[in-house]
Amino acid sequence: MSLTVVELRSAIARLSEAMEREFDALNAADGALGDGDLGVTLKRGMRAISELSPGLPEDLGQALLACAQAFTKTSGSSYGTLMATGLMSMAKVLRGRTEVEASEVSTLIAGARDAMQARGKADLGGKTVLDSLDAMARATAGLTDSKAVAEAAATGAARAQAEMKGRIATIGRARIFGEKTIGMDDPGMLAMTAIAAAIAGT
Amino acid sequence: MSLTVVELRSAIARLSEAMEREFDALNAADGALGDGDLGVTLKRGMRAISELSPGLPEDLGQALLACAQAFTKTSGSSYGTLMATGLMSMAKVLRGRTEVEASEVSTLIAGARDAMQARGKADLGGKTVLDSLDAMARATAGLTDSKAVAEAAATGAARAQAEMKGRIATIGRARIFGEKTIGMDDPGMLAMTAIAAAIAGT
Amino acid sequence: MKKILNNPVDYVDEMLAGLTAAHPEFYRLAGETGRVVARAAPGKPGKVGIVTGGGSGHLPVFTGYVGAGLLDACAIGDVFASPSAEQMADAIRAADQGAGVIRLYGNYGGDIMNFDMAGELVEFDDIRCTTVILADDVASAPPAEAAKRRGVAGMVYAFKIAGAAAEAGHDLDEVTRIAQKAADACRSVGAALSPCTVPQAGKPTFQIGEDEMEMGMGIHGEPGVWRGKLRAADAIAGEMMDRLLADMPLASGDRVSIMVNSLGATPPEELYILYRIVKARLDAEGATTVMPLVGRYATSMEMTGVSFTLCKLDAELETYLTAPCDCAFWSVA
Amino acid sequence: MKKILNNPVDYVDEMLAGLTAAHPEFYRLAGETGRVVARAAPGKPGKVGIVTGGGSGHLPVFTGYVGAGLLDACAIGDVFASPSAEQMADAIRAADQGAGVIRLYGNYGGDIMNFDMAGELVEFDDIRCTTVILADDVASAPPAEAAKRRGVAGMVYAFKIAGAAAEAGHDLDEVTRIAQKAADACRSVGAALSPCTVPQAGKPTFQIGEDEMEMGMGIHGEPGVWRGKLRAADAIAGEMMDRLLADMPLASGDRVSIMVNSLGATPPEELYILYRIVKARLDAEGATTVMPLVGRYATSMEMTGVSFTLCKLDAELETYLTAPCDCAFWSVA
Ligand SMILES: Nc1ncnc2c1ncn2[C@@H]1O[C@H](COP(=O)(O)OP(=O)(O)O)[C@@H](O)[C@H]1O
Ligand SMILES: Nc1ncnc2c1ncn2[C@@H]1O[C@H](COP(=O)(O)OP(=O)(O)O)[C@@H](O)[C@H]1O
Ligand SMILES: [Mg+2]
Ligand SMILES: [Mg+2]
Ligand SMILES: [Mg+2]
Ligand SMILES: [Mg+2]
Repeated sequence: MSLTVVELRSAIARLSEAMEREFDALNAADGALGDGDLGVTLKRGMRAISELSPGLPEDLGQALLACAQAFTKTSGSSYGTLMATGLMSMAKVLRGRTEVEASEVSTLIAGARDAMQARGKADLGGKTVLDSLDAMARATAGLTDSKAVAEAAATGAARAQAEMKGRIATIGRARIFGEKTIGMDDPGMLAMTAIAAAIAGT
Repeated sequence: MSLTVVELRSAIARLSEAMEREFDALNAADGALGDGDLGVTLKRGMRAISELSPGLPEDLGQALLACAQAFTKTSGSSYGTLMATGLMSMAKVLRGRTEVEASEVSTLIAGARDAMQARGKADLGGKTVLDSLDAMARATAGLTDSKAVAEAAATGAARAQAEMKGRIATIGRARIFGEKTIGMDDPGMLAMTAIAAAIAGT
Repeated sequence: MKKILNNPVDYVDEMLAGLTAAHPEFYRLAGETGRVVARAAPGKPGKVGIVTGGGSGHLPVFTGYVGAGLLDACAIGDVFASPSAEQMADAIRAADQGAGVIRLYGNYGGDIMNFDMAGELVEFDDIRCTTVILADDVASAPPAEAAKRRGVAGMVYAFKIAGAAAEAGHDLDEVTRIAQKAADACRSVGAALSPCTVPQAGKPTFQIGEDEMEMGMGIHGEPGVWRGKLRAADAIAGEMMDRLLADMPLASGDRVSIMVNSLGATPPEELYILYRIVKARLDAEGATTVMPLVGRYATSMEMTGVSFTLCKLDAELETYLTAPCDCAFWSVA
Repeated sequence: MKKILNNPVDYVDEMLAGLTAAHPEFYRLAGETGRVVARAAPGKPGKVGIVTGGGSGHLPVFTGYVGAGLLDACAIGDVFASPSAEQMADAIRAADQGAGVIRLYGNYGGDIMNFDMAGELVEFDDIRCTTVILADDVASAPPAEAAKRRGVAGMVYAFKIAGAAAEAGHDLDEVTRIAQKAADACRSVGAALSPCTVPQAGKPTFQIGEDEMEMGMGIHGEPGVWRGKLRAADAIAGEMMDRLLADMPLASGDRVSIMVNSLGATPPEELYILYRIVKARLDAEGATTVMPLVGRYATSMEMTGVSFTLCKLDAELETYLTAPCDCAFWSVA
């Protein structure tokens, strides 16, 4: 069962709506452990992508590359750059293709995770968005139905966030808060949970 | 009836004691209309003069010159410079003399007033120490008894201060407070009242 | 405002010890009073001396501008207090190269009396002195009483121009004429947002609301022309330019220099935000802006606020303004 | 803290407009993003380019140091926020004179990711890039984790030395080696007394008691090593020197430069009071102090506080440190 730019466009619509909605919550979460701009980063990025959406090409590689650049243009914050990195890794894989199978999604997420890990030089288990993606990749492995994939990704992201909540942040601005971060959600994981949920439309 | 360095020394003793006593009051008065250092200026100046006191020469001109320099060395504030100017004018007149008649005091004060007026370029009636000295010169005119001269000077200074209280300050830092200065004593006049009272020993 | 200091009584002497230790190539302590800073390398014999003096707490003013093409010596008072006549006399002696000395300083009662008395003291040393007094703060008195105005940042232009004229080898009367012309060419206005603390006083120089500003306030906290809600940068810049241009109108083709100066805590970022408007306004007047000065040239320690100084140039003033100078705080190549 | 601004969103763009309007002889906006400042007069063809980038609010860092003998271009982010990879790529393109470009910047996660990505973007333009990252803040991580340390004022020494080495005509690898050596030779520590306000956040970066200070605090308000009662200047200077010398011991005969830097609101008077102790301490170590830098070299807008940076020199570093440079904020003749 395959996905095209049509599904991408509707996902973008749900995502940008979600990021408008989560704007304050994400800024607040990042404000507690960083500079409070995570909502800004995602809202701006998704707005730029929404504007591109109607004109996105059939070629999924080209389409995702355009989405990646929307993030590099609109934000210098870590999350925007990581999103761009992840999207670009998917773009490379899908270059020249107009369809992608739901069964490939797990591998695409894993590829994004690895590219973002190479970019940010953080380890898995460090209480970052990488742990969300890792859980999403594992949760979606072997699934072939697109709805099942989307829901598995969403629950995977949520689970990872919950699991990591009790850990100490070791990466980025949150690191300097050390012990204080125990019991606090990592802003980036919180954001990925919201993103996965929005894509799944749950 | 004549005055010598002996009377000068005892006057210095009373004056320095008085300036220690009035320290806070004078700083406060100047603080309300200026930079709050008038007490500092007079206390420092009189301390320096007290140290010189035992060694002051018989020659009243030389003695008063030394007192004047004590002020130019210890303070850069207006009042210190004006005191030095007034004392220097008296020193010039008394140079080479070891005695001065009480009957000459009025002229000496008037001379100091004029020298200080030349230095500060302020008009009489401007609500400054000049008005104190002017009143003191007039009050002592024609008197020959040293006690009478001292008391007349003290009452003259006090009267001038009271008379000027209702006026607007036109000179120095107080000028910028304009209307606000009505009903407030000019710090320099307040100081001269204390000085004259201390000399008179009242 | 929080300050980093030891015993407040030692603030100025410790500052001078550090200044001369950091920049021995520029500054040396001279005279017996310990409160005179002179050029490390004295001006050449026969050069007219330029001396200034005033209270501490305004770096680079006054002491900082001792240097080649600028001042020869400076008498340094306690924070916001005039130096003594003795200290000024020492500074005049240190500045003299046999050609006489200009006393170039701001219009404050105490400073005037002391510099006058210092002049009388050095008469015994046969040093001829002239006087040029800065009175550039348009907010401190109306044009009719311009002589009563306080001297503020315009001093920096006067130091620069007089210093270059002296370096050029003119005699005392000529350098004095040029210095006076420079002083007369300057107009300044300030706006304060928060006060500073005089170490020995230990409390802020004035009180002001968290959302307030005061237009026209003096560098020691002297009352200004209005106090009200903090306005937008462009509105503040616009009003300050209005006040300067009302006092010294410009004609199309005029050449001017403008200083956008921080009183201390206001960062350069904000000075540049203001400069956009300043420059646009001068362009609109048809004036050509020469060597704009944006930064901290005349401050009040950690005071928050700005001052603008407009200096109207003629060929002579421009030549000396743009001539070389060198000190720890400012150098023109 | 009160700020003079218009719409907070425009703070950086208006600052850049004013900066380039005030100093067209030094700075010009380059690239399409509007957030790249390059030299008005580009370096000579074949010269290695030096590029930096980072958040605004630290003038003269970063943008201010674009100039001859210093940087070629700079990417400018919002206040305390990394520029985007696109902006950095534009800066790299503006800096390239055909000999490759060094990315010389501070150790912050966002900046690193973006400069790495920018490097990938300019690969398509066949521009070879190297990287030198400043991590000089000894208070931000123990020696064992020195690579995790934040980059602060040591950057100024690295800009100066790398810039002079590039001007001398060395190739990319050689200039990179020298820049890395300069970065490795720097150690910094800061102490904060009061916060600053990020325009778009609208509130102070941290809260602190009226009688408190924080030792080791970062330039964005990152937590330091201790918070307690404000100490005397000499005690503060002593502890800061202890921390630097513990991390980079000196031997008698060593040659060093030291920066005594204001974080913004702290006035030069207080920097000089601190410098007495700094200099005495270096003398006691038997070290020779070369070109001490006392002033505002790396700030956080109106933050009150200071930082010290110790730069241990060898003959090569000293040559480039003392070589000529020129920008609106700093010139060495
Ligand atoms: N080096 C890194 N590797 C992986 N994830 C990271 C890294 N740095 C930050 N993140 C993620 O990004 C989130 C913060 O994003 P953002 O607010 O954009 O950072 P900043 O504003 O500090 O640049 C963190 O919660 C974390 O999940
Ligand atoms: N130009 C002047 N002429 C006469 N008296 C003056 C003048 N200026 C100041 N005074 C007197 O000195 C007093 C203030 O002295 P002081 O505190 O030393 O001044 P400041 O500290 O402002 O230099 C005033 O109250 C006034 O009496
Ligand atoms: Mg953030
Ligand atoms: Mg950020
Ligand atoms: Mg006073
Ligand atoms: Mg005084």
